[in-house]
Amino acid sequence: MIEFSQHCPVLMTITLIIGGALTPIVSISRKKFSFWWAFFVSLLAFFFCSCAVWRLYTMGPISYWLSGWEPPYGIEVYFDYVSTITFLMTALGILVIVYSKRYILHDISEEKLPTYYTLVLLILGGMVGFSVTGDMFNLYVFLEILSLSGYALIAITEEKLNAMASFKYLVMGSVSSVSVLLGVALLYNVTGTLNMADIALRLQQFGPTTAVYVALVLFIIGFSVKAALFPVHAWLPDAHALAPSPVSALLSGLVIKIGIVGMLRVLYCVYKLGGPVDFTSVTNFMGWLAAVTVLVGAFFAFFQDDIKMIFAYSSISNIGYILMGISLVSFTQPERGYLGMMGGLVHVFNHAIIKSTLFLCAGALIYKTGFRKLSDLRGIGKKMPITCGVLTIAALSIAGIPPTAGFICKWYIILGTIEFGKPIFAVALLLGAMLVFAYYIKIINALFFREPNESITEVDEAPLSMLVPIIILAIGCLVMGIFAYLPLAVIRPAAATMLGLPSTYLPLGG
Amino acid sequence: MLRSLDVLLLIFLLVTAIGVVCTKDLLGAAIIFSAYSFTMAIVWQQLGAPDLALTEAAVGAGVTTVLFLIAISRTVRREDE
Amino acid sequence: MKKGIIIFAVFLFWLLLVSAMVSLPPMGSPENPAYSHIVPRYLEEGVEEAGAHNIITGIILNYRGYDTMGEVTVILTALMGVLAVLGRENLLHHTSKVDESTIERSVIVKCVVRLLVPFIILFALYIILHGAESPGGGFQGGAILGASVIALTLTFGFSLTVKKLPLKYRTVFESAGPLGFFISGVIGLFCGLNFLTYIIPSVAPAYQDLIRHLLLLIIEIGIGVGGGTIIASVFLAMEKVGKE
Amino acid sequence: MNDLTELFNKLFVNFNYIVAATLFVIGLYTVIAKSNLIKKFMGLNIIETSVFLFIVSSGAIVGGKAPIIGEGVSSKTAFVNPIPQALILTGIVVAMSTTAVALSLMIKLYEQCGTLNADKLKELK
Repeated sequence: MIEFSQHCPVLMTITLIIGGALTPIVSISRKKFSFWWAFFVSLLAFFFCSCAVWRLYTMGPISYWLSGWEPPYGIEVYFDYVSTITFLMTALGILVIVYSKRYILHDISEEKLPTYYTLVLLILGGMVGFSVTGDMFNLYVFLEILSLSGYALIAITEEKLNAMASFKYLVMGSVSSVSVLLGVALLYNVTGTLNMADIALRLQQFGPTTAVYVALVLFIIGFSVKAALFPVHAWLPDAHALAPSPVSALLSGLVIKIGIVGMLRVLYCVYKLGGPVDFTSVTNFMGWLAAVTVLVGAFFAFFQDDIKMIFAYSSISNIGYILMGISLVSFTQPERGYLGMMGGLVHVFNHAIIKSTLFLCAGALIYKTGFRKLSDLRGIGKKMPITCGVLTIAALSIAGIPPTAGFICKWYIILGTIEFGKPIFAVALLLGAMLVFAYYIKIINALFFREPNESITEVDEAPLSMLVPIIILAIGCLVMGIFAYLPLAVIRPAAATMLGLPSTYLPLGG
Repeated sequence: MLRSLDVLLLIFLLVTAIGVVCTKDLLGAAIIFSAYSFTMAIVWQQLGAPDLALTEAAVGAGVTTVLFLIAISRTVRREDE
Repeated sequence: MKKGIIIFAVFLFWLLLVSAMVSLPPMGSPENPAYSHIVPRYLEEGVEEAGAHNIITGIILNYRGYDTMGEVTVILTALMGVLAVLGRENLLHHTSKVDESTIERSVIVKCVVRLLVPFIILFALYIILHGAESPGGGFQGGAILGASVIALTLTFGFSLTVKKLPLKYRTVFESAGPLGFFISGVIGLFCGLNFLTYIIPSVAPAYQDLIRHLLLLIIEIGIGVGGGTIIASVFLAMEKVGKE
Repeated sequence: MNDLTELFNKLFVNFNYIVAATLFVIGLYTVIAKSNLIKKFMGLNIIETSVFLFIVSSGAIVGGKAPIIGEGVSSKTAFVNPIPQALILTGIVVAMSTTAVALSLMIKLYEQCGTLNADKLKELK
């Protein structure tokens, strides 16, 4: 078992990638078979991922040498505490694939089914590979796999505006990928290696030059675009709102988190707190941008009528929260950043669960009624009680009402800002939280308490294959909130190791 | 390190790149882009990378240009349309 | 006005980049950290360790084989992207501008292409199979294979190519790149080694080198065939137009 | 005065890098300023190749030969750095893949909207 679990980080990546490559072949004669194949592959990947996580929490991080070459010479796959996000990715992948079984035929023809499932498996494979790699160039390659499949998944429907949204995303995404590549190239030129741990070591040796700072700026620009931070967020609303709902759930739940994972890797694994480069001026600047992002996202969401558009803008706002959490670090006193980092990392998990619930519920409403405007969907709560009930739970979670998942992480992030001595950020975050609360109340009000739309008459509950995933996700929202110590216990070592503290670190009185 | 041929090629690269930017006719721009890729292939050959020169000549100048040409023939030819 | 602002912003970015470039170690010097850290081992022992005289082939297939697996996945993703956006060609519903054009293609072009294409394909195969010894390798050969399909389509018409390359076979060949890696990589995994290990210690030493060559060849052919088919399929999908 | 000479010296030694940076911003300008989508994408291709040029140049060695070790090579021959070349092989393929997806998106956009001008497309929305 120990022998086997060591291979798991790379096994889950290749399972998804090879499974994706095989999808068109296994479904040559029967297009619908591709669903069962994708379901099987994602289950297998989830199994491998569970083994890897089990090993991580019993025996510590896994370092896996591809082809058996020792790290600076070959590629290293490094499964550490931040990589636990792959557990979420593979789990959400299964749910999204199950949900797609009925839903996706609403948006695309049967002819394109194998293409769709291939792309879903490849985007999952790209994300998983990205999160577990320990090599800078490998990071770029997986970034490209997941971005390309993301562009394609947005444009897979025949709707008129999708190609435009996808193209906007493609241009901004490609520029950001290239800037990441240039950053990798500059670091390679200075240090002569591509392995993250080795770069960190050799940066210490050579000391900071201008090129190292410029590389950091390029990385931050690149990953900010992927995460949709404020000045470069323009691609997100259209792309996430127009994509088919399961794809929106993947993009909003997981793909924007890739930017966060990338930043964590670069800032805290390569440059490192206490290392040769003092990057706190950059992170402080990111903190201000994050505060603006929270407000901008929440503000624009308030004026939307399209239900998926509201969720898309709310994603921008929540990315602001996460970035605020992970950018509150002090170079010399790493303990001071602990609370914020903790909150940010927990919010990565919680937001992924909540936002995919919201998008999948919105998808169920659109599937049954054909409407996507809040004003058309009024009073639907009586006709589709389960879907709307789940949507309410998720909406309350994201607004941060105490017993649900969203509360604990926002609480930690706000505590973190105060602990860090930046009360102005706390004010911005609270203001954002209030706006969020207001517009989710607006949604709940419209769904349940306004009088029903006459044109929606014969509507019943969504099919089982769509209900099961959203109910599982809703249970996830509640469990993550009520038993909040569970995610906290899981994330604690990740937050501590990112800050360079021992993985068993506990703050005083915590 | 620098030889006069290298400098000449690099300057030619800049010229072709500006040419791509300034040409209003997309078909012409695609052809200049192809020339840009070929020049890049020669520069890489000069830097001791024949593998890359081969790839860039086949992919950058060949396949990519063909894809651009198809896209132009299926859509518009003038930049302002 | 708008243009001026853009030029100014881009100029600032240029200054940022140039300040980084100037601070880098001088180009071309053997004392650079990039040249003195990992490279000596590759150059000195790469031929024996990786099993290819062309060190670059050794790196892309052996030392950094996982990257190359990502690369072939990227082109597969691109093909899937093109198919997701435009859909497969289907002779019942689609034709192309080449087939519809009334201009007769000249005899000279037809003759030259007919004569040249076999040699182009031969050259592509040479580049694929000889990648371990000379410049070239799987993907370069694949691109040339794809280009020969493009040349055939442009001279002899769209429908002929689609008929000659049936969809059923193309679907299988398109995935050849990742599959080649999978087949070669999994053998090591079953022997208890890491993924993509080509030297199998449980085999008699005399055959180890042979097996490694065989595995690398499977990968090269996979990349070449997969790449060529993908380029051809992308071309056909983009070239098609709907029938009236 | 001395500083200036030194700066020029450095600029000239790393001339390839400077050209790469210049190509990068030329491409960036095209992506931002041009309204035609195909032109934008040519700009993006220029950006990508400029980064490749930078990486390949950082692997060059004075008088270096291609790293193919065969007969007739003495131990004194200097080879160029093979790692950047291996990386760029992957990079070129990635660039082509992005181009293929982008161009197919443009074909679809043109079929649906009848224009490829970014400003006009914004108005259509």
